[in-house]
Amino acid sequence: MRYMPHTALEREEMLAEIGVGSIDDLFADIPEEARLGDLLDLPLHESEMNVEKNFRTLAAKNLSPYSAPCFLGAGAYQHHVPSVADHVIQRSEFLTSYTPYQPEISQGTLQALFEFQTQVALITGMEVANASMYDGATSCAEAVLMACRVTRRKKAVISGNLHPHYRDVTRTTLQFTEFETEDLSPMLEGDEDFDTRITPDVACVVVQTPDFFGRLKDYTALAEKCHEAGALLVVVVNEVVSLGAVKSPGEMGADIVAGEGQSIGVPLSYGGPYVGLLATRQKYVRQMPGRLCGQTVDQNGQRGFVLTLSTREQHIRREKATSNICTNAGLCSLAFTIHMSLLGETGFAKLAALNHSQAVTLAEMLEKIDGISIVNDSFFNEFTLRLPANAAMIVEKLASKGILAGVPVSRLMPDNPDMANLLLVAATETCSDSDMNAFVTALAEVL
Amino acid sequence: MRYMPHTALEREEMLAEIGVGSIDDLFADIPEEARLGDLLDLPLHESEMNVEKNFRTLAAKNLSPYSAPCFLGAGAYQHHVPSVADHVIQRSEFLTSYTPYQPEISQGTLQALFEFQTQVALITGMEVANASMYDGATSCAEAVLMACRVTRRKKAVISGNLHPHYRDVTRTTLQFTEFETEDLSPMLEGDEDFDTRITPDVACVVVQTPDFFGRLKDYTALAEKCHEAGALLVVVVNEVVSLGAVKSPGEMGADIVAGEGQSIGVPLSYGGPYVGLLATRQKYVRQMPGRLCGQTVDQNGQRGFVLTLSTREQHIRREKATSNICTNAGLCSLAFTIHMSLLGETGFAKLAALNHSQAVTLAEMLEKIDGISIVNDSFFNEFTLRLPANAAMIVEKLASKGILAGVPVSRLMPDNPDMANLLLVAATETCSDSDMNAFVTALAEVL
Amino acid sequence: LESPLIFEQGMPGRIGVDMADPRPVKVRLGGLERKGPIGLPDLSEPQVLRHFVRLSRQNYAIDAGFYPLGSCTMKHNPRINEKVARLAGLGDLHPLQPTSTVQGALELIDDLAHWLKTITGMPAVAMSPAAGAHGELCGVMAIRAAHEANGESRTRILVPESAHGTNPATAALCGYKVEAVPARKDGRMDLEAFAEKLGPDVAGVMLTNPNTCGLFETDVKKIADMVHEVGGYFYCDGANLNAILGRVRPGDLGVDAMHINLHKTFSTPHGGGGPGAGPVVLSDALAPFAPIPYVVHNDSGFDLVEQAEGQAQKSFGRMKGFHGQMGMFIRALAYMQSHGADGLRQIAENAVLNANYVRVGLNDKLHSPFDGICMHEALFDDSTLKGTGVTTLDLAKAMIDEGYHPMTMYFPLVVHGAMLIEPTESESRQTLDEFIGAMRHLLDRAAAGDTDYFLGAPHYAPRRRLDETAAARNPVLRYTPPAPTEGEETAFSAAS
Amino acid sequence: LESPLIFEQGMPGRIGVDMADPRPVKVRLGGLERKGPIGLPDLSEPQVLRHFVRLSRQNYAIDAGFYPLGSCTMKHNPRINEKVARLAGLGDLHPLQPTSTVQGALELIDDLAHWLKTITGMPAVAMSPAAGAHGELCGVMAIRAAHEANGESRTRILVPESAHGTNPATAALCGYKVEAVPARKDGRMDLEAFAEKLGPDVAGVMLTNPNTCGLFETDVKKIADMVHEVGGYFYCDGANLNAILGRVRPGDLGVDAMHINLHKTFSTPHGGGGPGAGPVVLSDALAPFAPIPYVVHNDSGFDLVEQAEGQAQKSFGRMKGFHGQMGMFIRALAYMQSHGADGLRQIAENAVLNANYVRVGLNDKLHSPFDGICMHEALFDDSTLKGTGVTTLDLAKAMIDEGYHPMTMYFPLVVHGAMLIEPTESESRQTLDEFIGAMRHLLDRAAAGDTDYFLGAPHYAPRRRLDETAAARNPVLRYTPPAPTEGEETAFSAAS
Repeated sequence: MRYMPHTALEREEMLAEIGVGSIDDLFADIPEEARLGDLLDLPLHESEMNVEKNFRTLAAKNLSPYSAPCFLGAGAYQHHVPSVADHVIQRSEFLTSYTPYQPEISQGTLQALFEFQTQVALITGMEVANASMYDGATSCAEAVLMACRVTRRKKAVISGNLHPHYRDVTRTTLQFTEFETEDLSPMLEGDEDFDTRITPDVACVVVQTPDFFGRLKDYTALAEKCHEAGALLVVVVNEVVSLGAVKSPGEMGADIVAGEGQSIGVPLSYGGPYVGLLATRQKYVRQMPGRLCGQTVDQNGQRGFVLTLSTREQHIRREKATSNICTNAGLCSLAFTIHMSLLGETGFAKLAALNHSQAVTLAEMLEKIDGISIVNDSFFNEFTLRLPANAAMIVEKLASKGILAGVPVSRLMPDNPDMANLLLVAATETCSDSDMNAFVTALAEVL
Repeated sequence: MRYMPHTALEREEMLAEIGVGSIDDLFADIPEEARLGDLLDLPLHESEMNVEKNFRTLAAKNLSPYSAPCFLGAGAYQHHVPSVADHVIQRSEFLTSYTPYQPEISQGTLQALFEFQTQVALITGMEVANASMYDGATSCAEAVLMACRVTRRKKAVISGNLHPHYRDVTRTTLQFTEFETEDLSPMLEGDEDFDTRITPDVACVVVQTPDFFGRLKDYTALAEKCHEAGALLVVVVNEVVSLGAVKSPGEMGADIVAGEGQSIGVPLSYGGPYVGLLATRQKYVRQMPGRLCGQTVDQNGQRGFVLTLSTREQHIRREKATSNICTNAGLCSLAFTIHMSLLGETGFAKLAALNHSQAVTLAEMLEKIDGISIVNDSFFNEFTLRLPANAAMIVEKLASKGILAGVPVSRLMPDNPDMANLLLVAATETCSDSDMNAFVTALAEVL
Repeated sequence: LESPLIFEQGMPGRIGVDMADPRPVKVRLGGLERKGPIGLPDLSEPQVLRHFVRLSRQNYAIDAGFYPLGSCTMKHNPRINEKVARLAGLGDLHPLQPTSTVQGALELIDDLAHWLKTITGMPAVAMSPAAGAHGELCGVMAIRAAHEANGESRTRILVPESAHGTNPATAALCGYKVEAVPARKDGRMDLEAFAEKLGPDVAGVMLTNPNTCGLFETDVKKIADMVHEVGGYFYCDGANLNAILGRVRPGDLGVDAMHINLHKTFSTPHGGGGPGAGPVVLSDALAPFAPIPYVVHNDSGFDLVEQAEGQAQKSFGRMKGFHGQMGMFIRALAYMQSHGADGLRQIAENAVLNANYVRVGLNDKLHSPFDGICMHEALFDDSTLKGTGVTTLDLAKAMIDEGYHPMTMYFPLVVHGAMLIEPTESESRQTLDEFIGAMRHLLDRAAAGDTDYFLGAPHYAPRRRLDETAAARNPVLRYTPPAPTEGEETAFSAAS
Repeated sequence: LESPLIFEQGMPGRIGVDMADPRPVKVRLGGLERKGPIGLPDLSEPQVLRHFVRLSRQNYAIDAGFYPLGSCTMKHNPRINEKVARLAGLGDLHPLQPTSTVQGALELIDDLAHWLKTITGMPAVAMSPAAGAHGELCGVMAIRAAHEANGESRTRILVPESAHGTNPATAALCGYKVEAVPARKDGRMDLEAFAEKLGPDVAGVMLTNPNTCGLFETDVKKIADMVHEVGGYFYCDGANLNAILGRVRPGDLGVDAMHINLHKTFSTPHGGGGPGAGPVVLSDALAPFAPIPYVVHNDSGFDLVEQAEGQAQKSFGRMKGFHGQMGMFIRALAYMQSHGADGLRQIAENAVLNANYVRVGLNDKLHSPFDGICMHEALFDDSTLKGTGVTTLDLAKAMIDEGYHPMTMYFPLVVHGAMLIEPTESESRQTLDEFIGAMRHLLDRAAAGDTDYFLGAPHYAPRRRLDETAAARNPVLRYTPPAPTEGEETAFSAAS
């Protein structure tokens, strides 16, 4: 086997050094009746060449969004990832390094995390951010737990227009704790009524911008309401590119921002790994879950970085930890940091403007088709179409024509008959004019 | 433009520092009538995303040997390159480093070159090798020039079974020198008569193993003949993998080995860049062209490596240099070294055995088809088929069925009617059973 | 060749990503256009590339050297895995494509599930957990869901003292009271103490096996029987699965749930701290409570169950957006295929062989708190350092100067000044010999009283020892840019 | 973290590449089976990976730092170029596939040819030369072939003293006698001396422009006219094309042939010394003599002319196996498309701007042998070091300790102790400021008499100064393995 250096002779010599007669002797502690004599019922080792062929065969059974016009969003967005980002994260020193618990030989990872935290804080308009979470949905759940700890209250009010996966993950995460959620129903028009729901036992209200249907909302007034009632406002961001164009959650008065960072630097990869963002106010930092990187100095007085405030974490605090989370999304957060560094202020704003202009262009084209209307009064790069027929069926028809038309709302909200004809459509910088034309033409055909 | 850091403001400030008023002032030395006012008649800069799309579009217009059964050889061979090799050559420190003229900060490149030289010497059975040439064909030409310098004679006798590109490049390279070639005609059966041609003015005889038609020959007797006559024997190797299975040129008494190293570590890449090998005896090293890496010590006595014997080279010797060659095939030679290191003694021999067994298997399958015969009495992983019809036309027919059937000999020897029905067929470790079956079935159909 | 913070290198107006100019369109942002600048620095591509290449060179990595890091299984990360994860048609799939367009992806997940179930001898596997700790959460939630489905409200989870910190943290997140079970003198869980703590209010036990002392829990089947007897479940922390691959299947030991760290056992890269992936194998008793989504087979091919209803009505819910860490699944499956049944078994054999080789190579210089053969990692305490003034930490920092990553320190907590060394199967004997030699040299130097050398270590790293106390006392968690100039224009300018 | 030679790490029986076992077949090797072992070391994949990663870390590279290396144009190497060169359907094509199956590849070569012709204002381009020096050979062969076709046998080529060494070496290989033309005081070729040497036996002139002093040859058109007047051709060494992209076209200056170093001007990676690529643009007069193969258009698409007959009957022959450095073509075309007409012009502008910025930043500390504006590189001599005991070489080695690659030294030969600094357009002003500061600091230190520091430099590199004389006196060009043991079995064992 190419991955293991020992020859048969070396194994014999090493066994002799150890003072045992055979490899089996090393496994003598395993109860005899459970020891496996034969090999597992699995294929034998394969050459690299064959392994590559196996995966090419699997890949060929999928329709790649790279080779099909693609308008899918709903929490995961196709963006161009600069080759530099993917190159750097494949460098041995980033790819094959451990968690930076030994800061003297991990300054590369640590400085990048510090830069990540700063970028996330800047774009969300918050004071501080952690070194990343698993993904946006788990980050949302952790934000709610954190709000409960901060306020010492037990209830979270969840907007009906929060991404259903985020709602479900939050509910699942809280179900066996002392905390609970109040889930509102989705609303396609108008504003949700939070006022009556912000009772004194409410720890936080959770809203999303752009919301699941793509609409942009100003939550400034809601933030004030929350703060008056001693509750926190948690703002979720699915599509971080929107922050290049719109008012940040921080400016609206958010206390915690939970976001999905996939759009910056991270490939779609059929849903993971992604990178969860979590940002908040400095004063809440000791209630924050996940890793934090902080600045300090070394013995020589040189600036350096370390993982810090680890007394919040499970390997010190055990059952009293702020969270059971141990890993972060290290390499994905690095890709995020590199992509964001390449964009900079100018590029991030331009990318957002480009995405918006793409979506507006597509919306205008689609609105001209008879029988189709757009639900949204506002949107960033994704909006909700009301079709004259079942959206899931139309998506299937278009898929058979090689077009990935969007996400039928019913896939995520299956029990709501009002949603059956709704289609979420996203347009990013990756959509060409011919992609849009192909989509519009094909859609008109299948209606 | 993403590749250039200066902002407009910086350009202004820098011009002021320099003391000129405008960028145009920096180009004042260009004759006024030749200065370009307008931009070149070419497209404007494109995003990375679009550039990638452009190349994907071009790639889609080709039939990739990765997705088609492929039996092409004739001097370039499809082999599996381990992912480690391609990964390492993309590391910044190898990819973006300069020629190692500053050895203190180039030990990585230099040690790898030293290892390359050693590997090439070992597999060819020679004493020393240089740090690589452009490709096998140019290496062959340089070997002939070198032989002329060593012997102070002017004529090279070239086997008719040398790869025609090698013959042509040698002839082209020598055409304006004081040296000349005598080119024999290809011979499909029996041995060429060199004895009568090794006259006292002959500097060297150039032969190939396996020869262009895939046959293996023992040149031991020929080497003796050459040496008796004061001439050198130059042995060309197209397919270095063969050296894992057969007697080396060194064992046969070769004085210079010129080879193509593409098979080890280097992708087919439509013909280049490849890696030329050049190996010889220690006593001829000062007549060798190209870079050489040698071992030495530093001020502290630590082992280290440097480019050496540069007094042979053009930047010192100018018109008296052994060659005008300046570059080597650095990154390709590195890939070769990594792949060869992964193979090792065991793997190199096994790879060769596997290639041979693949070719024998395919030959046995093809021999069963009516009207087809194999020209070769011996071969390694490539042999010549005699078809009952024009080989080029059959190759076209099979290409339209998605099979890359081999190389019609007429493509390289177009003026020889005897060759019209001959097809060179190679089978390496990359051919699966189903590839071979598809080929045999389709060939029988189109005959 | 250091690099200042990226924020200290910007110059407004540079660009590192070219893109088309936005079409002039009627803005439909609902009046929420951003007003002020964000404060991100502008750089060009070469600057960004050089910055991160320079940063990388401040890092240690497996590709550059040996990581004898107990319990973390830092082993060779094959590059073919990175390559196949990036294939068009795999790396670029959107998670909400119609399932008819992702049959290959679903087949891949199903394949990986088959390998994991076969390796562990378990009937089911939940694929979506994003990391080991997330997998623990999945397993304990399944346990709690199962108890609740039976109408039982149990309150306690038993956890050995030597457990990873995530175990108690996870149990707490599921509303359980955690009770620690002490270890015996031989480093295994104390069965008598365990029996005493067992009772009808015990939801289950969380046991790492091989345990964090690097020892196989010889009584594991008995433990399983005991917890089952009181109606509890057996959660096995699978962090150390590497040591037993192909030699024993957890399913044959009575395990009800176990997470598998794909980044440890199946070598998806650690990446400086993630992303991981933590699928959880489940017994028949717990399988109905598995989280959504999961892949199923039907006549027209593969499909996804994405809602907790119908056949998934008992599911305890959803743990993560979309379907799990697909990118890690690809790498792990490539790793498994490369090894095959024969290679997997050899992994365990060589990992255990290497750990014991290090153990005997050092056990005259360092004290092993527990006698005899270890599994994949060798545990030592700091008793031989006593009186030298050199601590486990100092020794670890001195290892950096020798070219090694320090071993795991002060864990497990049951051993004083613990040093936990896991060489893994991908290290050669030559590397182990050099490592043993370097360690012996350091230990001799400590014994000889060269304390100052150790207190000053590392000497040759990119940084000397960092002041972690100062970092925690006054946390500086971000760069703070200079205040923006008044009246700067709106950065958003797509509007026509 | 150094690594011994790969040959010092082997252990027989390891494998780094898994593959299928050969089928047992009837061996058809003609009795030439290899008998003894070769002597290659056996290693596993992790060992090989770590070895080469460690080696890499001994190297300097553009991605890690600044290379002010005159005449070599070490600039940013974009990663997208590496990515597209590896696309399936490009990187994996066999050179002898039927042309019907490689229309995209031929279109790509044709596209690149179009860009090169447009940039240079020349009517034809030979694509196959493998490197700059190979391109020179192509150009001078075309010149000689053209003369011979006219029945002329000219004998001399004129080359300025400041030329790259490849120029005279190439001319010699084409059977020409080389005559050096001296430089004027302003660093340009001496026109009077040139006129004197011109005559009917002169085949041509080889001129680098901008020249190796970093100066534009102001009289270039006159030179072209003069050589044409005597029936000779004008070969332009295109090594410094970077400086004039989009500002002037060599075709408008009377050039007959010029090679283009794709690795300099169009940033295909230097890769520690290759591979390069050196397409040669040709005037109408020389185009018929271009080497085969080349791409042509016809009704059914693109095709290749591969034999020197028919339309290619005047071709001087073939220079290389197959069709040229396709992998480099892909990268260069991606680079050009990324820049476009606007970016190409900016390359030249910023490259020249940067060189002049460095020139004025240092010219009170270092002496410029030629006055005024330079092009893409700034040339200094060692006159200000005189009396310090510090040579150009010592200064260069001290630059290593400051984190820089040394500049080009002792070239061009026409300047004493020459230092040739080419910053390129991809370096930021900040980098240049730091570099200028570091150089000024070193020059002050040299002036202050701290000679020993310089003689001992570099102090912080992976190696101190290496003994190049010893290396050349007794060349050790390979590792010599210990003699093989008697009676070892045949390594080749496929036979049944």
